[in-house]
Amino acid sequence: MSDLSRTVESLLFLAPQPVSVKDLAEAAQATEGQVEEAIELLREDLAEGKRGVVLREVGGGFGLASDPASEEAARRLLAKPRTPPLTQAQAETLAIVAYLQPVTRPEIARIRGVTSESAVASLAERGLIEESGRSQFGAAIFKTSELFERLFGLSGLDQLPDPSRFDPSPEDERDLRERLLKAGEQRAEP
Amino acid sequence: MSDLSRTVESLLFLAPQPVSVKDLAEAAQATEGQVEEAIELLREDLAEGKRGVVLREVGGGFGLASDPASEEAARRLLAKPRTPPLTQAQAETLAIVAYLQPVTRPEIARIRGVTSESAVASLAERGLIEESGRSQFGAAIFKTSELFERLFGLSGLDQLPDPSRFDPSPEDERDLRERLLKAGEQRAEP
Amino acid sequence: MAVADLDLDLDLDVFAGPFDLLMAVVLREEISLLDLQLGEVVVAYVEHLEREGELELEVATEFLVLIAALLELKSRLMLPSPEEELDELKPEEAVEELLARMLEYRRYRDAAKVLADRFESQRGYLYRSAPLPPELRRVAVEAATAVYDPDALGAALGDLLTEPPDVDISHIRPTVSLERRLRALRDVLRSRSSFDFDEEFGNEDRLTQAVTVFGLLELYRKGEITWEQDRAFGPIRVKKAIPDAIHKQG
Repeated sequence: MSDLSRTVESLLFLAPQPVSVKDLAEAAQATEGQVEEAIELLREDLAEGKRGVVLREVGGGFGLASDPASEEAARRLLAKPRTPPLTQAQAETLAIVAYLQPVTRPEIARIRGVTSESAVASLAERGLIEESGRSQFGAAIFKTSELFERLFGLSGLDQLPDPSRFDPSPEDERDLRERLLKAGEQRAEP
Repeated sequence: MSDLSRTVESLLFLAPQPVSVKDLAEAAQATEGQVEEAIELLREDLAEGKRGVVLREVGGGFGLASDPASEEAARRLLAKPRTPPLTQAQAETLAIVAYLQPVTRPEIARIRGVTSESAVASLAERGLIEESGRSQFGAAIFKTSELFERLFGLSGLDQLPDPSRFDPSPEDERDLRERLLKAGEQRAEP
Repeated sequence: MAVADLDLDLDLDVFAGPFDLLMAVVLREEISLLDLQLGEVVVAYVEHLEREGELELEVATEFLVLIAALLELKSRLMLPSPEEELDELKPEEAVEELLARMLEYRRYRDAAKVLADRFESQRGYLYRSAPLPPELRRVAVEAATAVYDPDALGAALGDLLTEPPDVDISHIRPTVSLERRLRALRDVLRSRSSFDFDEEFGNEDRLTQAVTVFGLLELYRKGEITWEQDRAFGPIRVKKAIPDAIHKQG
């Protein structure tokens, strides 16, 4: 292992947040290219299944995480219960914030068709979304947090699945339209 | 590397404090003998000079530490406080700790009316608050740090804005605590 | 599964028949949205859920989106903007509007599924959360300069000291239970055989009043009361039903 790889591993071990290549280069007094090479070496050593720690590219930088295989043992040791999965309302609200950010609460409500106060509050409490100012009408504006990217294993928001894959197929759309209209025609029949 | 060595490495990576062989064995559901063997393997891999992280035996337990060779780089990266704007949840949590310290986590949750895990965690991570022991019921107790006073430009806790500015003004600290709890309970009422 | 498949029969003032038919006739403007009490549709839906005893989540959310879309269209009809003529919403336009809303919602519902799965698959990775070693912490404190305003803490504490006004939380987390409103109604009826709704409950907040009206519907259904209202928005006179008409005491 090169000296620079060792330094980078040290820094990632100590840093409470993922660190960008740029910051790593500044701290290690190396070029970004050199840091990228060092990370490549680390990536091999810390590939999934090799050690108890894995290298992850998340939240706009690099970070170390424990191997998922030891999750249960870790929760026993740290007395940290598993966080509950996202509820349907939370997942929908999070999807809207993730794709439309920055987005206001009324807009979330408009899309979901129901007020989403409690989903917004619990996502904020979990640290997955955060307020980032107010709209001109005073509504709170939300965006996803750095923690969101970390917990979802995303190196950046551009790693979210392409939204076009959620476009309804023309068949679905036609089907829905026809069903709405067909019901009306039934009435026209005697 | 054996599965158990990987698990032990995971556990030492995550634990903020050194962990005893006994606790490691319980968490990993292995015998102490097996854990000692696993640690022997780790000791070779994580000997000084090999990686960015070294295995240390301290105070009756084992822990990981960063390689001392990277201290200068770590100082450049980490020895400047991170000071992003406080979110509402963080400001509220910090205000509770600042005015009522020492204060337990459940008390913070009762006053805010919501669990405050993520706000407490990020304030602790940034070094604004720190754990100062446990209550008789085992809850973590928090107080503000020296860094907190520096970042708020306070020469002491008596320099906090006087709560008597609020109307009706609380008479003393006990009164303040009671009134905060009362308002919190009303917020949390289903 | 779509809302159009929802097996919900309606018996409303202006319409009797299945829900999907109602949607269609509204879209074809055979019934004006202005005449349709959307609240009744919701009540019918809730009763339908009670009968079925199980909540088909997907249908329920689509139903809500649909009702919300109808409410928006209706409020647009009721409150035309000054420069705009009362908008004649053509059936095709209404279909397109509703479709657009439903499709938009579906898109995020599907994205939500992907995100929830991803959250699940990533939960095994745990990150370290430990204080910096003492030598680094010391430097951090020494390098710190004042960046935060202590008044922000004072303001946050002030917010926390403020006891929330009742009305405010009621729309965030409804605190009015139908059961308690039923009890309140029966309490009044124990001492009097009739009362005026506004005199009795006019001072309650809007949510409490609304739930009390639901309570009236429930008591009416059980045959415990009848009521009179001469004109829309006029006073409501609630009367205890004559005892032998009570066939089922709740």
